[in-house]
Amino acid sequence: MFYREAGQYKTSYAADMAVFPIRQDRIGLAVILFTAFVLIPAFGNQFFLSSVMIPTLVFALAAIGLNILTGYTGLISLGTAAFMGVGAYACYKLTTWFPGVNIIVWIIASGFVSAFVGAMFGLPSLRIKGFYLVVATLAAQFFLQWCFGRIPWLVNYNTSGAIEAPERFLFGIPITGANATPESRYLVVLGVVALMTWFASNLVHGRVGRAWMAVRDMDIAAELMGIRLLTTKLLAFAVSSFYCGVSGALMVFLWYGSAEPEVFVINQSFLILFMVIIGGLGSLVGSFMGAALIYMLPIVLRLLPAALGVPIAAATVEHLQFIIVGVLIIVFLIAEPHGLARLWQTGKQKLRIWPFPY
Amino acid sequence: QEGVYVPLFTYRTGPFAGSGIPIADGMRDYLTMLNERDGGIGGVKIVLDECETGYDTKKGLECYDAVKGKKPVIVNPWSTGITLPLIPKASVDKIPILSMAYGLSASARGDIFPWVFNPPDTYWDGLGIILRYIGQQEGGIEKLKGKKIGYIYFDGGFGKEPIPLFEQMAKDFGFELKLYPVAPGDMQNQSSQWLSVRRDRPEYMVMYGWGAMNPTAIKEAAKINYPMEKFVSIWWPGEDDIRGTDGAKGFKMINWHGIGTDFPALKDIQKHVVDKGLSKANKDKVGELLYNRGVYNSLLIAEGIAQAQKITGKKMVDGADVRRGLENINLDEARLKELGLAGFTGTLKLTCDNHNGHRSAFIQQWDGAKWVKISDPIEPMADKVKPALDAAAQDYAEKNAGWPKRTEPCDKAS
Amino acid sequence: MRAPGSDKGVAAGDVLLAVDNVSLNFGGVKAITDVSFDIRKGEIRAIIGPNGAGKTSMLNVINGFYHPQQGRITYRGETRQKMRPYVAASQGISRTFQNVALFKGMSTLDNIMAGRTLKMRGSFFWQLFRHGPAMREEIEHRKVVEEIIDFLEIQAIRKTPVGKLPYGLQKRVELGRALAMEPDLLLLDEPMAGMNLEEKEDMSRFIIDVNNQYGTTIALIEHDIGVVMDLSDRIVVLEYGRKIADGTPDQVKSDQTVIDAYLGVPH
Amino acid sequence: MNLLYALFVDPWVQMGQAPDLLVQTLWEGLVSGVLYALIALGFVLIFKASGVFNFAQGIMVVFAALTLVGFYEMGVPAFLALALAVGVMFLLAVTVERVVLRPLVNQPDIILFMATFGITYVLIGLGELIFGGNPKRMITEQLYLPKGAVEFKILGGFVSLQKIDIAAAIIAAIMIAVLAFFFQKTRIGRALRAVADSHKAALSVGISLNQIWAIVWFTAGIVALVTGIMWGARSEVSFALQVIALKALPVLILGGFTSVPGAIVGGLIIGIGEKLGEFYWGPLVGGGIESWLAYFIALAFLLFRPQGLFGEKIIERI
Amino acid sequence: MRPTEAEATMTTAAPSLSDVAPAAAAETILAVNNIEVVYDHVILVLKGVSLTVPKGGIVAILGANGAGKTTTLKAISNLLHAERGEVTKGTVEFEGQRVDKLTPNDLVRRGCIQVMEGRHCFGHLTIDENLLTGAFTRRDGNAAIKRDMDMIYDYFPRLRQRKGSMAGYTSGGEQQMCAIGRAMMSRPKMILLDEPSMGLAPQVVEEIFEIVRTLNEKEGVSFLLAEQNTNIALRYATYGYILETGRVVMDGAADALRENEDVKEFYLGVAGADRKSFRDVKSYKRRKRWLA
Ligand SMILES: Nc1ncnc2c1ncn2[C@@H]1O[C@H](COP(=O)(O)OP(=O)(O)OP(=O)(O)O)[C@@H](O)[C@H]1O
Ligand SMILES: Nc1ncnc2c1ncn2[C@@H]1O[C@H](COP(=O)(O)OP(=O)(O)OP(=O)(O)O)[C@@H](O)[C@H]1O
Ligand SMILES: [Mg+2]
Ligand SMILES: [Mg+2]
Repeated sequence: MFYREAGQYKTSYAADMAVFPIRQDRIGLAVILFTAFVLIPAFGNQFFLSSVMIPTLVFALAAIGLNILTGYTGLISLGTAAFMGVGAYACYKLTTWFPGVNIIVWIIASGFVSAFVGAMFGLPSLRIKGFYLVVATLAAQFFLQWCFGRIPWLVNYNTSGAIEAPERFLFGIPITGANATPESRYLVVLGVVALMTWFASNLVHGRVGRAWMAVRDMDIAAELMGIRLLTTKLLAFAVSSFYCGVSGALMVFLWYGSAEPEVFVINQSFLILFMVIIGGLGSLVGSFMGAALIYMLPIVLRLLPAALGVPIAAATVEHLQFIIVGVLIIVFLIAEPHGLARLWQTGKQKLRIWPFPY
Repeated sequence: QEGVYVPLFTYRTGPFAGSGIPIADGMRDYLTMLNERDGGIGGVKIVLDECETGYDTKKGLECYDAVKGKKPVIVNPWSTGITLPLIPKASVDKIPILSMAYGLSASARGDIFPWVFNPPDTYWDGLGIILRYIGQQEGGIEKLKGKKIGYIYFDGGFGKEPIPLFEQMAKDFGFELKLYPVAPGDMQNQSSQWLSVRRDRPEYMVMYGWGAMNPTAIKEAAKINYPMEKFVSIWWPGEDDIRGTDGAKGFKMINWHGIGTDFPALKDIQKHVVDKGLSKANKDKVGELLYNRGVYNSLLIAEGIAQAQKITGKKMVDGADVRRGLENINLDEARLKELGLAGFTGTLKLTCDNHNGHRSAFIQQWDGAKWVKISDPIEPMADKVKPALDAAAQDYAEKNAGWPKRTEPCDKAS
Repeated sequence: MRAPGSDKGVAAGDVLLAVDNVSLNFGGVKAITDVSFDIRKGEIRAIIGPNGAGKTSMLNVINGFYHPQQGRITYRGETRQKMRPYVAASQGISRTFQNVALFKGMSTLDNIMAGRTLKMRGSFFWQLFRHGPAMREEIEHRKVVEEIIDFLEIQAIRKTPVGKLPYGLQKRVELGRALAMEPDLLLLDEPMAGMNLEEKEDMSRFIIDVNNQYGTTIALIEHDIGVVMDLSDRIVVLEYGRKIADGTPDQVKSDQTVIDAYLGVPH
Repeated sequence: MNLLYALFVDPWVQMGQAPDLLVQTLWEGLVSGVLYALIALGFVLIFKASGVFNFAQGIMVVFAALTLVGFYEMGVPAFLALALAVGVMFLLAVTVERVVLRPLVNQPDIILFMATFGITYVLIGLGELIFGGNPKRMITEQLYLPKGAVEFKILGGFVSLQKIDIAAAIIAAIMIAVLAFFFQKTRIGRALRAVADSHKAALSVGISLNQIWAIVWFTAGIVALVTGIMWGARSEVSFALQVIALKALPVLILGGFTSVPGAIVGGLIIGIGEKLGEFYWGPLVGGGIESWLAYFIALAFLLFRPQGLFGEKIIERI
Repeated sequence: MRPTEAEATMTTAAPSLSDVAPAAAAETILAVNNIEVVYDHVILVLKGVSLTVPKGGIVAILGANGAGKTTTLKAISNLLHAERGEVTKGTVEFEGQRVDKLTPNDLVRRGCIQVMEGRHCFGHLTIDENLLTGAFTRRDGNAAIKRDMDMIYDYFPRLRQRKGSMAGYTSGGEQQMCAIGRAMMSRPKMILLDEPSMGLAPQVVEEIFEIVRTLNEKEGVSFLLAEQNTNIALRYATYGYILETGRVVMDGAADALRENEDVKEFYLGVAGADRKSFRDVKSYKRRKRWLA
């Protein structure tokens, strides 16, 4: 009833090929953007901005990166965190070498470093397939993490072995370091994430995206149609790592403020993989939904007892939270194995035919 | 309810829960005892709030943001990984950080890190104490010349921190240093490290370990018949890490506070907290090493608050006040006695410049069933540590261009 | 679509592809033994034979998915020991598959668009913006694809994910994808399996139209003898990996070895 | 030049100079290989039978051991506690089958993988809630597992073998032999492989997935319990053990996801390879290479055999 | 596709060509009563399908692509669950008992097995092992199983040659034989055959239908088959149902269906007496539909 495209005719291919061909969707997007860019920074409190929104966005970006690799190209990776680490350390090196250049430039540049490293570890993908390919990404995960800890050059020989985000400015406002307000950090992260999401959306809807999906769905057929497997896969690795790298740089510079190698452990890789799966493989919206669910759910669960005034120990909350998150994951999967994005689509489908059941 | 808000970051879950639980219990029980016995500090209740970090930096930061809004007077991150990102925030948010004998060693320099406190010793001090002790055993530090010392460590920030100093000392004293890193994922799988120990035959082994790494290392050392009296650890192994391990007898570690409940304050904890069922700890765990470590941590919190009240004359102090309070901590014998902790620990005096104290510590040895104190207090090697510390602090300030100069005025010791 | 081949110096009736003495085995299994035949420009060439005769393997050899141990393949006058999938595709060989090999997660439109990948040259940079040259190229190719969609009468399922389509339509989409490559040589592996009569008729018409309108050369594997006899110009018959007959439908139909090995009864 | 020497000559010289250490290294590699293989075996079982990559295997190891020790600490006699732990693993298997697998039948592998992550969370929460997060000592003596070591004075030095390690090796060998036989030769074994191949087709020929899955998860639970006892005896029973379960991944991949013998051979190659690597080559780069060496060894093997040493060939046909 | 005028003249009720319903003639082994099937909670595919199979009968379901033949068979064998489909209305009875709540495994035990469309052999098992898995539910000993294996190899000599190879590598037709043989290994009372002829060489198709007939006559196995090859299906079946977009639009004895003009034209491809050439198909030819 409310969600109908009836009466909306496309008069050109360009209009038909738009990412959001339906008016309601475009309105929805505008509302979301307005909320994200205006309402949230205006009304969100500090905790919400810096411990909920920024992390969720950072993870969403990494999830998009992984989704490009796993969801769109069908290559499972467990090295996401390490590629994020590459981005973070690259950004640190770059900005300490050339403090004069704007940090945003370096954040993007560090994505390229990560893309290069990612492509290197993507090389075996021509020969190794399926779950077996996981080993290449695991090698990346552990090897890179070891490098972060073992190469003092990477941390400018800091005795603490950690990297600290120095203070950097955008338009004269500090956006990294301790003096950066949550609002400014949030807006920068949001801007970068929004822009990169737009790029990703363009990519996956065009030639490149189709080649990726073709390789995912039936690599042999794709090859016989003249899609070069190695280039396509490497491109996926590179683009994916680019996103992860930028996300890692954002994570350290605009969220953590400092980082040790332990930040980029395999558990984080898993976490992002789960965001992608729960959100929906091969769906950009799903990446956001997955990141939001997996990251926010524990926070909500943790805050809930206190908010409700239930006297319950922090550790017990933690235990219960583990159980509840686990159960919810299973429940969601059973409800819709293709992820939240699909759940959302089915919901829209129902709206369209409402009030009839089918 | 009204009171000073003291959040306690704990990790009762996750891979390090084994060490996290007794520490959390000790911290909590001491402060609860003050509430129960004295109605708080200076007549103001302490509002306790645990935030579970699981020893995970991400959750730790989240905890920080969550408690920040409630105006905490102090934050105890209980993880070096969480401490590091908080250091720059502390001065902005005006919340002092107490990273007791962990965290960034350089933050001992109060003039550069006015908001961070890491008493009573840094990891570098710990190393100095261990080497001094080894020197004593050999009959003089100069006897280390030509000897081989092995260092087995948790391959993360904490374990790696002493290495530059260690290397420096190796040069200065002429011993050979052998490194055996243990990757976080391999904490329970150390056979290759100990095989290497067997090959290299270092005369002494020094360990900076944490969590499951400690018991595994002790077991593996016993397995290769390494002489336990020559195996000295930094201050983190607890009783649970060693109890019941065959061949662990003789193992040594540094410590700076008492074990057991033979102190009036600990008796009070039993009386006012444990017996009333207010503690989460098992009765028999009260007074164990890491439990008392938690108590020591809380002693510093309480003392910081008490001093702040004294300086400002306010009852309801805030973070900025407690920072000043901490800079005025002076736990001399008399004060310890007053607190019911005579003999529990050595004296400690913090100042504006010195946020650590660099206090002496002693060596204790496992006799198969309990820890036994076997040495007099040993001073850290100030001459070696101080320059390194200063350099590191300077380095930190430089690398983080725009690091604020200390503007906080210094209270004259009262 | 343009008429392919016309500009490449291959006149109608010339040999477009020749297979000489090809043998292929997998471990102990001899899939193809010493088979030679040729396909002429513009004809419909059928390959038939009992199950497991090596028909599919033959197509796989032709477009480079299998590499024969022996023999040569001559395509457009160039002789090779084996084809490479990418080379085969870029030189105008496209195909459909016995077990539908569509990109299941993509819509009909995207599947057919994917068939145009080889023809698209737009830079990665513009792809990022989906404007300017990238969009122009996209629209240009979309037009071609819409033509194919019209031709195959699958307008209604343009945006449906192909995984959800019934089998017959999937086969049709697969044909569309192969056509999108504007092939010189189209290899069809049992395009009509699992279809009812009406759909077979539709499919036959598509095949004939492709052959007539665009002059595309077609190699066809099919078990429906009626279809094969009606459509094809010449037929190769394989059995146990060997060629047992080769000729026009009438010749093959009355060949006793073929009747024994495959047809069962004279058709 | 020096580097080349250190890389290619020196390690061999060392091996020759101290053969006892070499033997000891090999033995340690063997033992950790066996222990990795035990974890991997749990993965293989479930993967074979349901195509599920069971992320929860690591936590199942912890959970099983924790149950055992937990019951013991509650005052239950050791062997009764063992029986109870087995019972708990059975309960777990049945629950998982009912609640998770049954509704998710015929879903893509990755979805089931994700579901096992859900199981992991639940088990972590439950385990800590019931038994507490503090590490516990394995009740080695109470279960009559051998203690101490045997030492051989050979090769101009000594080689010491821990009795518990020998026991682990023997138990692992027996378990693996039994399971390999079970898979290849029995009716259920064949059905298991069929299920792994295609849920749908297995359903259509009347294989009862429910029953099969319950059996297999239970078996994997038993394997987890054994693994937990052995690892626990080496250090302690704590949630840190789950981290080590990750080491089973390269073992699994190297051996081939579906092969029981693959798990053991993969385990041995990885175990011995990484010990030798760490011991003889590690010092060149400051040590600690054990954390990633296993993955590179596995990767190197995979480049030659993409389906792992014993894995089923990846069928590429069109 | 546009409806034709013919459609307007059709009644909405399914016309039955024979007066005798098959159920009346003999004991019923399978009865499907008015089932409705929904996929993914939203896609309604079967809109009330009823059919019966007499004991010892061969019944064919005919219909265009996407009509719902496969869905009907899966609804009977309870394989729908695995595809996120469910029967939302109606019942299925096998030998007089309701079976719609059973698992596929129970149904196989009771003697009803499905051969799925598109082969679905166990790619990593050999042909031999594939056949053996078919005997999973049997309890009558290895000797009997062995005997049946031999019988199947006699039926499909091509399989015997390939018995040691992994099914994944065999050709399409070989896999089809394997799938049918595998189902026969369970010694069922009833087989649901989905497109048995797909991808098989013509004489193998004949052979398979001969096998169906043999099993039916000698062993009394009942068959329900979904088939596109109407010609052959109606030659071997005793009764047929024609499905269109999820509804039964016509049913009747096979002979009667074969003589029906519409069926002749649209399913058998005979106009008058002669078969027309595929070359002569005109592009404007559109199908007549019974129902929208
Ligand atoms: N990759 C492979 N590995 C092993 N054997 C193979 C492989 N590909 C094909 N074969 C074998 O080669 C023979 C020929 O197979 P092919 O698929 O070419 O047959 P076909 O003529 O297409 O049969 P159908 O009509 O049944 O599709 C078969 O016996 C098959 O088992
Ligand atoms: N898993 C599924 N999810 C959604 N829709 C489905 C699914 N399976 C089948 N359908 C739809 O249900 C309808 C009936 O499909 P079904 O496979 O039963 O047809 P069929 O008569 O067997 O066709 P064919 O002759 O092509 O095999 C089709 O429109 C199909 O798109
Ligand atoms: Mg074929
Ligand atoms: Mg069908």
